[in-house]
Amino acid sequence: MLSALAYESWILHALIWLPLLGTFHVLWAAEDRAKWLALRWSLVVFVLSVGLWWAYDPALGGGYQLTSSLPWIAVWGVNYALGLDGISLFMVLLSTFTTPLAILGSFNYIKKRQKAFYALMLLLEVGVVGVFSAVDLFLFYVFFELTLVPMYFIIGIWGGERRVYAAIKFFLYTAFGSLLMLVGILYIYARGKALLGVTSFAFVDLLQIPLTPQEQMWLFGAFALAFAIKVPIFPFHTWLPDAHVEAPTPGSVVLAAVLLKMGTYGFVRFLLPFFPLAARHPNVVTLMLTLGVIGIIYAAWVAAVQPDAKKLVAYTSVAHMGFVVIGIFALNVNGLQGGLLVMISHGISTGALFLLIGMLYERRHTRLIKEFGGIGRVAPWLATAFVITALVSIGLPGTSGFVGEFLTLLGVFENHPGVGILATSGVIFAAYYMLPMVQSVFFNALEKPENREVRDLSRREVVILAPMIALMIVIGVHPTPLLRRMEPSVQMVLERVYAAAPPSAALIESVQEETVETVERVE
Amino acid sequence: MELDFSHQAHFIVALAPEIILSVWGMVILMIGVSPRHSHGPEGSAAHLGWLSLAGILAAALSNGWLYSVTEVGTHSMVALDGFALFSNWILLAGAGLGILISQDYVRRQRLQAAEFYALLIFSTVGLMIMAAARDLIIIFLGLEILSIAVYVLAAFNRRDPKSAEAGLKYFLLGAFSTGFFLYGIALVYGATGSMHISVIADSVASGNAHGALLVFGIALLAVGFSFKVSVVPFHMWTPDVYEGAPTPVTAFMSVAVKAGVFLAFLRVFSVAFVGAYERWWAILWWLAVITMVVANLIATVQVNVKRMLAYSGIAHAGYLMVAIVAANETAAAGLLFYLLIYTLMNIGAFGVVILVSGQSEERLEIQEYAGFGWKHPWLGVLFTVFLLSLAGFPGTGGFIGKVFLLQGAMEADLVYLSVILVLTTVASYWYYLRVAWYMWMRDAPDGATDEPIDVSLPMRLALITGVVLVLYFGVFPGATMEWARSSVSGLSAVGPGLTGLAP
Amino acid sequence: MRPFGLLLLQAPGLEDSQAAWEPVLPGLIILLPLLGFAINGALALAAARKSADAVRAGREFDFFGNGRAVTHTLPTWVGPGVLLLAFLLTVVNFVGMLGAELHEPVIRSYWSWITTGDLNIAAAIQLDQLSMVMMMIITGVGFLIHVFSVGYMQNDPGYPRYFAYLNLFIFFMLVLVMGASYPIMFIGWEGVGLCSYLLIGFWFSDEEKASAGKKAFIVNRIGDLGFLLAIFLLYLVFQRVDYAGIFGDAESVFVYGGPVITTVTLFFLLAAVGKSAQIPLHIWLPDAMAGPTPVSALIHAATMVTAGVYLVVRSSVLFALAPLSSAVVAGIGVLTALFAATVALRQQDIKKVLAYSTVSQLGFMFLGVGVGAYTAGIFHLMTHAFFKALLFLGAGAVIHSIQHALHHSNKDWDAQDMRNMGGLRAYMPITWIAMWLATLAIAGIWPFAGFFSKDEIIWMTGAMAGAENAPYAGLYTVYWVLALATAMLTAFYMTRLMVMTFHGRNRTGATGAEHLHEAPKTMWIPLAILATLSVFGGWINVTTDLRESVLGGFGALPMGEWLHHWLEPVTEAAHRVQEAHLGELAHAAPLGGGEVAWGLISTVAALAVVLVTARLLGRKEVPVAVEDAEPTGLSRILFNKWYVDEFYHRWVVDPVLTTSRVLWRIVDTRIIDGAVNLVGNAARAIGWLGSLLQTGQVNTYAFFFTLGVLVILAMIGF
Amino acid sequence: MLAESLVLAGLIFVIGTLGVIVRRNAVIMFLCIELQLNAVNLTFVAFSRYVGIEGQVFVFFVMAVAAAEAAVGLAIIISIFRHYETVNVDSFTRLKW
Amino acid sequence: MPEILFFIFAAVAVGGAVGVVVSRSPVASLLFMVATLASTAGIFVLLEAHFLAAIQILVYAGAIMVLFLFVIMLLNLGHDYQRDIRGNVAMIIGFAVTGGIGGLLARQLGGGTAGLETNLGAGDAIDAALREYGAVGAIARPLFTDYVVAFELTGLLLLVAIVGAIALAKKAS
Repeated sequence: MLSALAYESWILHALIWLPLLGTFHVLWAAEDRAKWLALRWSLVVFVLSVGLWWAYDPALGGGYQLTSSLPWIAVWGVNYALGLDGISLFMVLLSTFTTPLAILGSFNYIKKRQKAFYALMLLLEVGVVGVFSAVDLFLFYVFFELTLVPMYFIIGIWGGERRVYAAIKFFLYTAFGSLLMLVGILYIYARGKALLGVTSFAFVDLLQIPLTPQEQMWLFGAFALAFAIKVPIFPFHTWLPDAHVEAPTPGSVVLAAVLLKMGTYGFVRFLLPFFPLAARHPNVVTLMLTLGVIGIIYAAWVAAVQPDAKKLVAYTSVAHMGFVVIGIFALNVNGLQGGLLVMISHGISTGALFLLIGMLYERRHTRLIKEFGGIGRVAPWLATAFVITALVSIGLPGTSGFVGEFLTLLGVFENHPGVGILATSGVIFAAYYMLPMVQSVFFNALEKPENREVRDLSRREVVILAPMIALMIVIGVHPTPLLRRMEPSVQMVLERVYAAAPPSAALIESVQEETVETVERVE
Repeated sequence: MELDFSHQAHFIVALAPEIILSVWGMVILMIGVSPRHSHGPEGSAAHLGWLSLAGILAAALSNGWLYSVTEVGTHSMVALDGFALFSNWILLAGAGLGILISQDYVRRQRLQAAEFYALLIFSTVGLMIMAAARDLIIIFLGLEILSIAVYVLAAFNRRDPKSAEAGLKYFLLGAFSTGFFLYGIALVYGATGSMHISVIADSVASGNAHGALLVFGIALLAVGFSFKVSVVPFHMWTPDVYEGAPTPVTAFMSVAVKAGVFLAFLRVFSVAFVGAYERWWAILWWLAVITMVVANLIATVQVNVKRMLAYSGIAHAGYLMVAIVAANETAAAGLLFYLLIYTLMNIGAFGVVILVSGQSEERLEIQEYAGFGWKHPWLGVLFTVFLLSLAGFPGTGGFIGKVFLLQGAMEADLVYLSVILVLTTVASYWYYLRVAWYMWMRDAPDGATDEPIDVSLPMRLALITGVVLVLYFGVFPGATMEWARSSVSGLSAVGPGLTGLAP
Repeated sequence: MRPFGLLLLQAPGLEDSQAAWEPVLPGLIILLPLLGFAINGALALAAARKSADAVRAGREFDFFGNGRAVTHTLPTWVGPGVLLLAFLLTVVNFVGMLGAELHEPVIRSYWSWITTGDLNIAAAIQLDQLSMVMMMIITGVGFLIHVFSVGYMQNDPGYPRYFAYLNLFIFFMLVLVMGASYPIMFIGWEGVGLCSYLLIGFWFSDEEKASAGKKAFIVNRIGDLGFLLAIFLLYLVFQRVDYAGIFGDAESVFVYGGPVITTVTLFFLLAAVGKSAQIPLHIWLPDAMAGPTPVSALIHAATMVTAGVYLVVRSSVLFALAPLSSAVVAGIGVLTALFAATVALRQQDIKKVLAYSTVSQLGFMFLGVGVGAYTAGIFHLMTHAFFKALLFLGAGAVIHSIQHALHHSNKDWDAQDMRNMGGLRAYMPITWIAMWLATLAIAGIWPFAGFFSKDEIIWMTGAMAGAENAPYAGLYTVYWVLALATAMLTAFYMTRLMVMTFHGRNRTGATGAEHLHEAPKTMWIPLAILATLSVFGGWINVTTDLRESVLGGFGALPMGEWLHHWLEPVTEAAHRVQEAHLGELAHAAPLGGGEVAWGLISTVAALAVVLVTARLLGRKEVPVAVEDAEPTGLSRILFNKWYVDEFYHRWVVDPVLTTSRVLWRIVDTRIIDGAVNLVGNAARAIGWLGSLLQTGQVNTYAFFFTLGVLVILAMIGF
Repeated sequence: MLAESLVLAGLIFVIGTLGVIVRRNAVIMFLCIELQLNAVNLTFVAFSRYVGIEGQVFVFFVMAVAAAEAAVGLAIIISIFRHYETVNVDSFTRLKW
Repeated sequence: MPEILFFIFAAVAVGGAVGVVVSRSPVASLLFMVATLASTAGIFVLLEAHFLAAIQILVYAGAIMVLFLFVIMLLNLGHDYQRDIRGNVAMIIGFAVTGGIGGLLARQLGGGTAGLETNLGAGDAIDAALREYGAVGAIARPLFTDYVVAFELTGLLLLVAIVGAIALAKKAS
C-alpha cells in the first residue's frame, strides 16, 4: 500500500498529467494571471522531475525503470505504459527544464491571448513528456502527434508575418513523416499478430518479432523518414528555418530544445533496436552518415549567410542535429553517447540562443543582423550571455557543446575515419557562421541611434539565462554523471544492433506455409 | 427469445425498431396535418422535433431490447445479428443528432416541419432495413425508401433554388445509379439463382455461380453502392448536393446515408461475394485509391465550407472503402467503429457550420470564419476538435477509427493502400487545418458584423454529445471497440468466413 | 566524482602516479587565475552595466573622476596578484622538482571528465620538467605583463574586463601545459584561442579589431581540426588519450615512419601550424596586433603562439617516430621564418614588424623541433618569450608615448607607424636601452639570450643534414642555409625598427614632442626585468662545445647544458628513437666547420648587419607616413605581405561565401524548399484542375459515372 | 431465348444510358432512366423463366419503385421549374466546382 | 413462331428506345417510350410473365407515362422543339463510352451465357409455378408469403413518395 505512494510509482504519471491540469487551470483563470499560473505549474513539474535523477539507478542495468502499465485499449493490446531508461531520462528532464524557462521567457513577448498561449505551452509539455516516457509504441505515437497541435497554434497564432505558412508547413511536413511511421507501426503489429500471435504495442514485445531483412529495410525507411523530418536531416530540413523564424520565442525554444529531440530520440529508441539489420546495413549507415555530414557542413554554410539572426540559429540546429545523426549511426558507445549529449547540449544552448534573440527582438523589433551593431556597449550582460551561449553552441571545450561533439566525432572516426574527418571540419564552419553574427550584432560601432536605446537584461531575463548557462558549463566540466546514467541503456541498444540475426528460415517457412494454406482454402 | 422466422409475426419482433419508427413517422405526419399544427405558431415545429427525437429514442430502446432476442439460422430476409443491431445504433445516432441540429433551422427557414421530420425518420427506416437486410430485394427497397426520402429532403427548401437544384441533381443521378444497381442485382440473380445473401454466398463459394454474369453483377452492385456512398468517379453529385441541400439535411446525408449504405455494402461484399474476392478486390482497391486521392486533392482548393466538408465526406468514403477491400473481421469492426465516430464528428462539424451560417445558407465561405474562434471560443474549440477528429488526430475518435481501418488493411497485407491512405490524410490536414487557421490565426476583417450566435438547447445537446463522445472514443475507445468487434463476429457465420487475404 | 573543493587538497587521483615527490598545491596554480577571472569578471560585468547606462545617455561613464570606481581599483590588485601567487607557487614546485630528480611525470587527477565505454578521460594535470618550464614562463612573464598592463591599461574603461580576460587566458594556458592528456590540453588549446579572440577584439567597437579577433579564432579552428583528428587517431590506436599511456607504448606500437604515426603527427602539425601562425595559417597573427599591446606581448609573442612548439615537444616521441612529419615541421618552420622575415623588412607599423618577427622566430622554433632539437626549440621559446615580450612591451611604451604626443598636437596620424616616430631615444632612455638589448638578443648576437638558442637550432639543423642515416639530408642542408640567411634578415629588420623609432629626428612635431615621456614605473620595471632576462637568459643552456670555447668564456659561463639535462626525462624517448634510426649526428656543418666556428661567424655577421644597417639608415631622412611615397617593386610586394591575405580572400574566403550564398539562395530556397512547396502546390493545382470537372452539369456527371462503369466492367471482365 | 433477351435488355439499357448522357431536358433524362429500368425488368423476367418466380416478384417491386420515383422525380422537376422556368439541366449550374 | 415474334418485338423496342433518345419533341420521346414498353410487354408474354406484361401496360405505359405527359404539358414543354441533344463531341464520347459498355455486356451476356439455358433447366422453373397457381397466383403467393416484408416496405415506399411529392409540389404557403 505504501509502495503505491513511493515517488517511483507516481512521478511519471504526475509529469504527464500535472501540466494537463495546469492547462485547464490556466484556461479557467483570469487572463492576467495566466502567465504566473503557467509558470507555477511548470515549475512544480520541473521540481518534481528533478527527483528522477536519483530515482533512476544506472546500476540496475539499461532497461526501463520506474515502469508502470495500465491496460488502455485492451483489444489491441495497447497499454498506457510508462518507463524511463538512461536515454529518455534526460529527454524528460530537458523537457521539464526547458518549459518553465520558455514560459518565463514569454512574459514580455506574448501580449495578446495569453491564456490560450500558456495553456498550449502546458499542453505541449504533456505531449513531450509523454513522448519520452512512453514505453508503448501506440502511446508513443499518440503523444508524438499530440505535440503537433499546440505547436501549430503557437506558431500560427503568435508568430510573425508568414506564421500561417510556417505553421502549416511545419504541421504537414512532420505529419507526413509520422503518418508513414504509423503504417510501419501497424505493420509490425500485424506481423507480431500473424507470426507470434502477440497483440501488444509494448516496446519489449515488439522487439521479439522476427522481421526479415527486407521488412526491416522498409520499416526502417518509414520510421527513419518520420524522424528524419522531425530532426530534421538534410534535405528534409526546410520547414525548420521557416518555423523558427515565424514562431514566437518560447515556441522556438521548445521546438529547438525538445521537439527536434523527438526525432533523434526516435532514431535511438526505434531505428537501432527495432530494425538492427537495416540499421547496421552498410548502405543505410553510409546514407545516414552522408546525410548527417552534408547536414553539418551544408547547414553551416547556409547559416553563415543568413541575414536574419534567428534563421541563422535555426540552420545551426540542422548542423547540430547532423552531429547527432552521425553519432548515432557510428553505432558505437562513444558515438551514441556523444549524440545524446549533443542533444542535451543543443537543447540548452540553442534554447538559450533563441531566448536571447527573442530578447533582442523585444527590444528592437527586428532580427536582421545588419540592423544591429555595438549592442555589447549598451547591453553588456546580454552580450556576455550571448557570446557564452554562442561559444557553447560552436563547441568550445569545457562546455557542454564540446563533450557531445567530441564523443560523437570520436565515435564516428572510430568506425568511419573518412566521415569523421569531414564531420570534424564542422568545427571550423561552426566558427564561420557564429562569430560573424556575434560580431555584427554585439561588436562593431554603435552607429544606429535606435540601438543605443537597447536595454540590458532585466532581472527576469537573468533568472532565465543563468540556470541555462550554468548547466552548459557544469555539463561541460563534468559530464560523467550523465554519461554514466546513459551508458547501460546505450550498451543495450548496441548489443541489440550487433546481436540481431535475421529470423531463422524455419520460422519464416512455417509462417509462409500457414499463409499458403489460407490461400488454398480461399481459392 | 429465439426467432426462427417460421412464423411471419417473428418479423414484427425482428423489425421492432423499424416498425416503431415508421409508425412514429406516420403519427408525426398526422399531427402535422392537423389544423392546429399546419397553421399553428412556429413553436409547433419544435414540438415536432422533440417528438421525433422521442421516436428515435423509442426505436433505440427497442433496439436495446433486441439484444435479448436471438435468431436461428441465417435464412431470414432480415438479419438480427450483432452487426445489424450495431448498425442501428449508428443510424439512430445519426438520425437523432440530425434532428437535434435541424430544429432551429427548420423553424428559422419555416420548413414544413412534419414532413421534414417524417421523411427523416422514414429514410432512417430505409437505412436500418438496408443495414439489416439479407436479401437483395430488401436492400433495394430500403435503398429506395431512403433515397426517395432524401431526394425530397435535399430539395426541401422550396424558397432556395440551390436546394431545388441539389434535389434535381441528386434525384437524376440517383435514379440513374439505381438502374445500374438493379441491373447488378439482376445479373447476380441470374448467375446464382437467388437474391438471398446466404444462398448467393454458398453459390459463389461453391463455384456453381455463373462466372461471367456474376462478375458483372458484382461490378454493377459495387457501382450502385459506390454512388450512394460517393466513391470517385461516382461522387460528382456529392459536392453540389451537399452544398445546395439544407445544411441539416447535408449533415444527415453525409453521416446516416453513408453509414447505412456502407453497412449494406460490407454485408453484401464481405458475406455474399467473399468467395469471389479474388475477382473484385482490385476494383475496389482502385476505387478506394482514386477516391482518397481525388477527394483530398480537390478538397484543398475549396472555399465553401459545406463543399469542403462534402469532399471531406468523399475522402472518408475512400478510407471506409479500405475496410471493404480488406474484408476481414478487423476491417469490418473498424468500419462499424469508424462510422460511429464519423457520425458524431461530422454532425458536430455541420452543427457548427449551421450556427455560423445563422440557420440559413449564408456565411459559408471559409474566409468568413476569420477570427471566429476568438469571438466564440467555445464553438471554436468544438469545431477545432471536430476537424481534428475528421483529420484523424490522436486524442480524438477519428484517430482510433483510422487506426482501426489501417489495422484491417494491414492484416490483409494491403500495405500500399495503407500508405496511400495516410499520404492522402496528410493532404486532408491541409484543408481541415485551413479552417482552424482562419478561425484562430486570422483576425476578423474590419467592419464584420458581430452577430451574437444563439446556441439553442437541441443544438447544444447535439454538439456536446458529439464532442464528448468523440473525445471519449479518442481516449477510452476500448469498450466500444470490443463491442464493435463482437458485433461483426456474427457476420462470418454466414459465408465461408471473412478472409484475411489480399495480394 | 570528487567535489571541486578537493581540488586544493590534492587528494590521490584516479590514476595518480606514485612519485617520490609531492607537488605543492598544483591545482591551485591553475585555480588562482580562474579565481582572478571570476572576481574581475564580476567587476567587469558591474562596470559594464554602468558604462552601458552612460552610453544610452549619450556619454562615457567616468570611472576615474572623484576617485576611481572600485571596479577599476580592485583589478589592479586582483589581476597581477593572482599571477604573483601562481608564480610563487610555481617557483616552490619548481624548486621542489629540482631537488627531486624526477624521471616520471607526477600526475594528479581530480575527477573523471568524460567516461564512456572504454574511453576514460580524467580531469588530470601532469607535472614534469617540460610543463614546469612552461609554467615558469607563463606565470613569470605573465606576471610581468600583468604589471605592465596596470600602467598601460589603467585609463581604459574596460580595465576590469581586460584583467578578467587576461586571467582567463593564463588559466587556459596553464591548462594547456599542465593537462595530462591531449583532450585536457585541447581545452586549454581552444581556451587560449578564445581569450586571444576576446583580447584581440578587446576594443570591439572598432570593426577592424573585432574582425581581427574573429579571423584569429577561425584560422585557429582550422588547426584545431587537426588536433581533434590526431586525438581521434591516437584513441583508435591506443584506446586511450593520456600522455602516459600513449608515450609509454608509442615506440612498440608504431612502426618507424609508418603511415599511421605520420598521419597522427601531420594532424598535430596542422594544429601547431594554426596556433603558432606558421605558413600557411600565419595570416591571423599580424592582424592580432589589433589587441592591446601587452596582449600582443603575452599571448601573441610569449605564450600562446608557442603552444604549437610545446605540442610538438610534448609529442616528441611521436614526431621522432615520423621522420617525414619532422622534416615537414622543419620545412614549414624555416620557410615561415624566411618568409616572415622578408615581410618584416618593409613593414612600417612597429607592431607589424614585431608580429612578423614573432612569426619568423616561431619558424625557428619549428625548425628546431623539426630537426629533433626539442630542447633547443623550448630553449628558443623561452628566450623568445623574454626578448619578444620585452620588444612588445617596449613598443607599447613607445606607442603610448607617441599617442599622447599626437593627441596633444591634434594630429590624427597613426601612432604605430614608425615613420611618425624617430628620435625617441632622448625622451625614453630606459625603453631605448631595454629594446636595444632585446634587439641584440633577437639578432643572435653573443652573448645575449637569442644567440645561444638560435645558434643551437641552426647548428642542429646542420648536424641533422649530416647525420649518419639522415633522411632528406639534402633538404636539411637547404634548411640550414635558409636559417642562416634568415638570421641575417632578422638583424636587419630589427635594427631598422630601432633606428626608425629611437634614432634620427623626432617627427611628431614640436607640440607633440613636448608630451613625449618615459613610461611610468609599472611599465618600465617589467621592461627592466625582461631586459635582464634577455641578456642572461641564454646562459642556461650553452652547449658544451660553445661553453668551452671563447664564446663561453672557456667554461666561465654558468649552468652549461642545464635545460638540456632538465628536459632529458621528457625528451629521452624521442632521442632514443632518433639515435636508433638516424645514427650519430654530424659534428660539422654542411660547409664544414664546427659549432664554435659557425657561432662566431654568425654572431659577427649579425653584428655587422646591425652596424651597417644602423649606419646606412641612420643617415637617411625618413618622411612621415602621410608624406611618404607608395612603395614600388619588390618593396611593394613585401609591404603587402606577398599578397597572401589577398590570395586567401580571392581563393578561399570569397568562394566559400559565394558557395554559401548559392547554397542558400539556390539550393536551399529554390531546389529543396522549392521541391517541398512544389509538392504542396502541385497537389493543390491538381485539386484545382480536378475541381474544374465539376461543371455543375448533370450530363457531365452522368458521363463520368458511365465512364467509371465502363472501366470497372472492363477491369473485372478481363 | 435467354441470351437474346439478355442482349436485347443490355442494348436498351445502354441506349437509356446514352440518353442520360446526351439529353439536356431533365424530363427526357428521367425518361431514359425509365428505359434503363425497363431493360432491367426484361433481364429479370428472362432469368426468371429459368430460375424461378422471384425474378418476376422483383419486377413487381421495381415497377412500384418506378412509380414512386416518377412521382417524386416529377415533383422535383416541377419544383425546380418554378425557380428556373426551364428544365434544361445546363441552366442548373449554380452549384459547381 | 415465338422467335419471330421476339425479334419483331425486339426491333420495335430498340427502335422505340432510340426514338426516345433522339426525338426532338418531349412528347414524341414519350410516345416512343410507350412503344418500347408495349413491345417489352410482348416479350414478357413470350417469356411467360403474363401478369407482368399486363401491369406493364396498365401501370407503366398507362399510369406512369401519363404522369410524364401531364408534367410535360404542365410545364408547357409540349411545343418545345428545341433540340436538346448535346453537341457532336459529347455525342461521340458518350457513344463511345456507352458503346463500350454495350460491347462488354453483349460479349458477356451473349457469348458468355452460352449453355446457361440448359444449365438452368430451360424454363422448367416457371412453367411449374404457372401450371400450379396460374399467371396471377404464381406471383401473388410469394408476394404475400416469402416477400411479405418487402411488400410492406413497398407500402412505406409509396407513402414516402406521396408525402415527398406533395411536400415538394404543393404551392408554397
